[in-house]
Amino acid sequence: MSAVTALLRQPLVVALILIAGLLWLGETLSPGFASGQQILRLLIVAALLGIVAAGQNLVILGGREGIDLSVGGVVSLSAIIAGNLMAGDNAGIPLAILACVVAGAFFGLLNGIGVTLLRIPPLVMTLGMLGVLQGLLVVVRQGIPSGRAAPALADFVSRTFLFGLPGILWLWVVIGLVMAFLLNRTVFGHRIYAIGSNEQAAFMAGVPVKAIRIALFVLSGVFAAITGICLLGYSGSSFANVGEQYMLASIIAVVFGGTPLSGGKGGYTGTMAGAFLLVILQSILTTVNIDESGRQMVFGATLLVLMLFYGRGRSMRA
Amino acid sequence: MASIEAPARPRSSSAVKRAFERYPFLPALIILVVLIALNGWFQPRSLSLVGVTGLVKTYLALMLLAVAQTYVIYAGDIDLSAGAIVSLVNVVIVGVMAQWGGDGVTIVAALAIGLATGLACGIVNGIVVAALRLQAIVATFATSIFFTGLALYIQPVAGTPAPTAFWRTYGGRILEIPFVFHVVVLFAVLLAILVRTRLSLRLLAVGDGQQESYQSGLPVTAIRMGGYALCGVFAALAAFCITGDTASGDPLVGGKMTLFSIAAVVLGGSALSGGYGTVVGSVIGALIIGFINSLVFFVGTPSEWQNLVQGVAILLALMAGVLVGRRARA
Amino acid sequence: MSRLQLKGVGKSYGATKALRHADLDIEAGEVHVLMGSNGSGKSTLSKIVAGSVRPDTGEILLDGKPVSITGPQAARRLGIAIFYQELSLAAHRTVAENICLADLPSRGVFVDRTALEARAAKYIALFDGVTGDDFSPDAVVQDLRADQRQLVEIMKTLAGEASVLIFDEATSALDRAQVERFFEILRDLKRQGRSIIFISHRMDEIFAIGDRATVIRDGEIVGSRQIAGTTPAEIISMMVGAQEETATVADAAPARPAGPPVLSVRGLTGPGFSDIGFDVRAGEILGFGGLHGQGQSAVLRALFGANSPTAGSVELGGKPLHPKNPRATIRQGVAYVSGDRSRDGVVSGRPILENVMPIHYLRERMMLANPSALAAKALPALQALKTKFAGLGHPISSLSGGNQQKVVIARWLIDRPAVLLLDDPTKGIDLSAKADLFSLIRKLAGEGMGIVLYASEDAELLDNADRILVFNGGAIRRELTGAARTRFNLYQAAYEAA
Amino acid sequence: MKKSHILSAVAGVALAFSAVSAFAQDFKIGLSNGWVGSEWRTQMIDEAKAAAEAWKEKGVNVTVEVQSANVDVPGQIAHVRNFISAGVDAIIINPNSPTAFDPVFAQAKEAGILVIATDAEVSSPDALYVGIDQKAWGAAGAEWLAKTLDGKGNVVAINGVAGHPANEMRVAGYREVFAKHPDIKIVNEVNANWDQAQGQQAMQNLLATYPDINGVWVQDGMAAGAWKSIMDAGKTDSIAATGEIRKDFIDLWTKDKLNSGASVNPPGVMASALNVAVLMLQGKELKEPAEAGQYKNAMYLPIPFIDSSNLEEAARQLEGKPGYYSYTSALSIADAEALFK
Repeated sequence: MSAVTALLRQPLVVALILIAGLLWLGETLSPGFASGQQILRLLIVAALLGIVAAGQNLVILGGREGIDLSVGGVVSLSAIIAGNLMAGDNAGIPLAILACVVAGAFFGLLNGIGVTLLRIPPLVMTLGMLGVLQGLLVVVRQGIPSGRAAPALADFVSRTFLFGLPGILWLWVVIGLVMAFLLNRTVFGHRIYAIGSNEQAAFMAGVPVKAIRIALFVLSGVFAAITGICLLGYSGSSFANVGEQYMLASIIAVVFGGTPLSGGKGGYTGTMAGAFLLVILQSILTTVNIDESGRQMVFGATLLVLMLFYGRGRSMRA
Repeated sequence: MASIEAPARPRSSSAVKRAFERYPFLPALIILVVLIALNGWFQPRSLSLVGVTGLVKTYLALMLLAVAQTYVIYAGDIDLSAGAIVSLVNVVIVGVMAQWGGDGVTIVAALAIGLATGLACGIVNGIVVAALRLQAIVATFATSIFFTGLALYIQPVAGTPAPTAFWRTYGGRILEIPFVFHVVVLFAVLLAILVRTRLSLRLLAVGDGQQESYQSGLPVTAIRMGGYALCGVFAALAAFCITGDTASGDPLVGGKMTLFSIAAVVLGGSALSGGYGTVVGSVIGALIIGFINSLVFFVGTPSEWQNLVQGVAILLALMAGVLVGRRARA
Repeated sequence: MSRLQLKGVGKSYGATKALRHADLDIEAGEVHVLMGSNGSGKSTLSKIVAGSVRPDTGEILLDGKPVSITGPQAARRLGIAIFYQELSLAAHRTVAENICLADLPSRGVFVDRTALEARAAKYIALFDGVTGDDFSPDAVVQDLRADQRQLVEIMKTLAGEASVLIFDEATSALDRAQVERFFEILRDLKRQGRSIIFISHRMDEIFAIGDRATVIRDGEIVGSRQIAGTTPAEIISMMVGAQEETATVADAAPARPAGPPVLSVRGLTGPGFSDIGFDVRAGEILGFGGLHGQGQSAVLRALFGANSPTAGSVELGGKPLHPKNPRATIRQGVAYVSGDRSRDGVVSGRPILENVMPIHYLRERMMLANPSALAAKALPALQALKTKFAGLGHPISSLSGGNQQKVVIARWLIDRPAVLLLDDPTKGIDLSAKADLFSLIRKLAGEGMGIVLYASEDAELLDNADRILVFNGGAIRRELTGAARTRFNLYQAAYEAA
Repeated sequence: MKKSHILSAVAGVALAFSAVSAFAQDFKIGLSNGWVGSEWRTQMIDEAKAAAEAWKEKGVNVTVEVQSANVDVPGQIAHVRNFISAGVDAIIINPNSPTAFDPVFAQAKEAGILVIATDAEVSSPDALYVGIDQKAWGAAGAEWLAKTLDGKGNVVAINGVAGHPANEMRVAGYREVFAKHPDIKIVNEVNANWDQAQGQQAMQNLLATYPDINGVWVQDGMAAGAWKSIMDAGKTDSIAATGEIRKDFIDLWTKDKLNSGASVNPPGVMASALNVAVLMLQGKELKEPAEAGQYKNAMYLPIPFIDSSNLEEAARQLEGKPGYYSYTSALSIADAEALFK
């Protein structure tokens, strides 16, 4: 019995149970919802969210109120850069990927420097950076014609690539494996948990706290940039504010995956489930034929109810 | 017996340090004065009575919302639903006024209902964050979606007009002085009163350490809920100003204000981690955002660069505020 | 009739039983001392009485009537006040506000500032003359020194005007004058018929103020004694238990090992210390002594690179050492163990394995962490310290304080450092862990390591250090060697005018 | 060339003393755009700037000051206040709200400033609306869809931002049309926030849930997203859906012979409004007062419609333009003059 309750305390298990429940609910409400093809499509959307959430996950794990509100801006910027550089031509893909990753890393680096060297709280730094990125998008958009996804990229995201799954899902699986390896089997991963759990102790044990924290923000920028490229492949062309929806959604995916915002514990496997959970929830609400107002109320209330399964703070009375 | 290894900081000695410690909004004030001067330099008319009145009208709502956010941040919490509460209260009062006719009594009744709505939203946030112990950032984001849905339910389309009497009063003059300045004075008095309350002090104490405050015998949950309730009330007041300035209901009007309200609080020198800050600073922070926005236009920034320049200026102001404040107090 | 009675009170955290079936009587007008090694359950018991920990079993009676203490607020209403070992102050609030925080004098919804100042002044006045410079009602708590903060917490506790007062290690940062004043106040409270639960690790204090002592071991009440009718030795044997012997190192003064110094410090100056110079030879245990907070920790932390020294030179094995951060000094072979393990040592919530490895990662410039290879390195280090743990994958927070500290020390044993800096390493760990630790240190010295030991307990220092440098006011005042290493000399040097 | 330099120097002086408008033929016009989320808006501003430039040939010096940024309603009110402070002669605004500008437009009028709204109607009696009728725009697409489906079938709608006035008017437009066709059933209406990716996602969900959809009513850029899902699902032949007017889409439409039709909201509306504004500033009077629309202050411009019959012509107009360029039309100065006495 206690083994079962212990299992139910595992965020990943909770997320999987909730996913199954929501799929069942979706199927009941609109038959066809839980069909293989539809689940595959939902997974593609979840992969987009899940890849941004990987970066968000790392920043949050690093503790000290780590959070990255600028991911949405980086996603948009990356989608636009990629669209312009490939302009519908497969030959442009390598350059586009390179440019996007460099841009994502650059803004992540700025965030990291602001947070560590200037000691600006992450929420403030990345919020300010979001404003800058949004402004930058306007500048980029007005000057340069926006482009189109290369056909190969579009196919990679939405067409079958290997064993019946589209490329982006394989990419997501690879990212999941890389993250699991990074967090559990590398010194870097152990150090992330160490600074997230007790920064002072980590410093005293010779962990390069600032360098690691900067690296986390850089990685967050890079993951957001990768998402931007995939998003371009998903929608075919790029447009401003395309990434805005990922800002808070990525944080919620992380929380639904069992990583508390205080950092130092959790992991990416849960976050992947969390991203899928959130996407299913949004999707059910789109297919249910109710007013937008009703959708939003149900969505907000459901998020709150789901949160009760996770990350409730400790009671002050032990 | 100086214990060096304790993280005690060197005692502040100079007058400057003491001033910064006592008035953490000083760096923000300096930034604000510079911005005002620059605005006047580039567009003298922006500092005329009309110009200033216009600016106050435009940013009074943000000032109030920044104050709302401050009370929550005092306790180390955050409210991402503040803007959604503004939208909800806005459509509620406009709806009530439209339903019952636009005479004076109705307007007062509508405002009372608006305040109650704001308070109720604040209490909901308080329950969710303080009593149910959900993480403030994500929980108030969820409630913001819920409140927005409710606002859309009440008024699916932007555009129900507010009664003329209401916005004419807000935009008009009393005793030859623009109405908004009366509001500003009332606002200042209200803040002066609130500073002296037990709740303010206890919110700050809770922000310094929830566990410590709880162990000291403070009703921490109730205090945090009090902060959210106060936030709801001030968000409702912000909604009144928005309604006065826009003369209509719009279920999405406050959405973008949330992040600005947080930026304003930080610009004003308050610590996001709680325990430290002033409401005056947040008001100054809101004004800084306003003056940056108008200055960007007055210096003749090309339109496609306006958002970027604003974003960079706000980021720099945020960084300058945090850095100068820390250096001055260190 | 007893003022406060605990009947069968128990508390578990998961599988750990912090307190089992505790029975305790506290009379009116007595100072009741709770004794026990760290983690024995004293603080848990105190917090249960004060309402901040919820007991699993048992009942609490106040003046013979069962009461339900639902939280700290309820405890205050019932007349119970507590001094928290870890303090419960609001860092950005003033001294006066902190003293009155729990029960703010108010008029309507407003704070009554005049009444607040007046009430605070009453309690501040109790410590007139010993509070130190710059202590005022409107000083902000975070600007205060550690001892002053502890005084504020005492004042705050007194301001509860409670009939039962609990002081959980209320004197750890105070100087003698402050402690004496505090004891005068306690005696006064006793005369008023209030009941006081007093927790301290300092035997002399316990015999100076206590009426009765109750010993707790592993969450169980071992027994109570009238202070007048017992001896420190009896108390210690109750704390340790019959089966465990306190291993003490022989008091023979070893000859100073020959050879060049491994660590050589000249003119080291920094925040809290100035012009420090000494040598440590391989195989030597150099002690730092003196009253608490005279610069000993600051020097050790500076050598490790955790604080930046402003002047001076350091040589490690003949090569210059630039202690710019721990990372740099660790690479050169410096090790440091802090007594404040929860702040500086333990990465809580993470597995034991991850807590043992960080130094190895750094020394070996590792990138990958293969658990089985790491376990092979970690296990011998943990065994060398007789660490008790269920598995390397278990979180370190599941261990007792002493075992956590052993894990933290073990991380330095995988790659042997040249110099080991011990900064009051036994703070808050039990006697058997202490014994394990000191025997290991002696062994390491025997293998040629240079060791610097600062211990706040004089006995530890006298028993283990080959040579003692006595600190006062941030400078070395005296060196005690050989037969001169006596308690008398140590005290004399420590209290010498600077 | 030299002349225009002198002119602009004069304009500069006039700007400095703009309280005293020295030359009747010097006009300073403020353009406010509150959302920069689409190329359409960019093109709108660019066309308006070009229209101002065109007046130089007529000896009228029109300077434009542009505030184009992502702002909320209070932010755009600040735009208007900035224009009042800067002393412009006229303000042309693409407003973020229909009613919220009543007070600030009243202030502008007090300051003697002409206010014209475009693209979205405003309720203020102190302003004029020059642009298309959004309801008629929505209806036009629905008419085409109803005709294409022979008046029967299952239809879904993908709308913009819920609560946005232009969206709601368009929705009212198509609902009215479909209501006239009892055999057309609207099986679901969803909001995809004028976001192409969300439009694509919404369409995907809808296709999965309702395999028997015959028609899709979708607006603007979301249409490209919706069509992408339709094509991915291989239902290009069985579904008719409204389209949009960017070159990219028009090309796709031509290439894949999509069964589509698009009502045109030309980005040139602001240029049209500017031409009207200049004529009004010159003191000319409209032949027919602008009294159309729900607020009785509108002057509606014609709504072009693209379907298979004139697709080629539209494609020709867009030849050589970048992919994001929208099919456009505007009142020329001459067209505008014809509306005045």
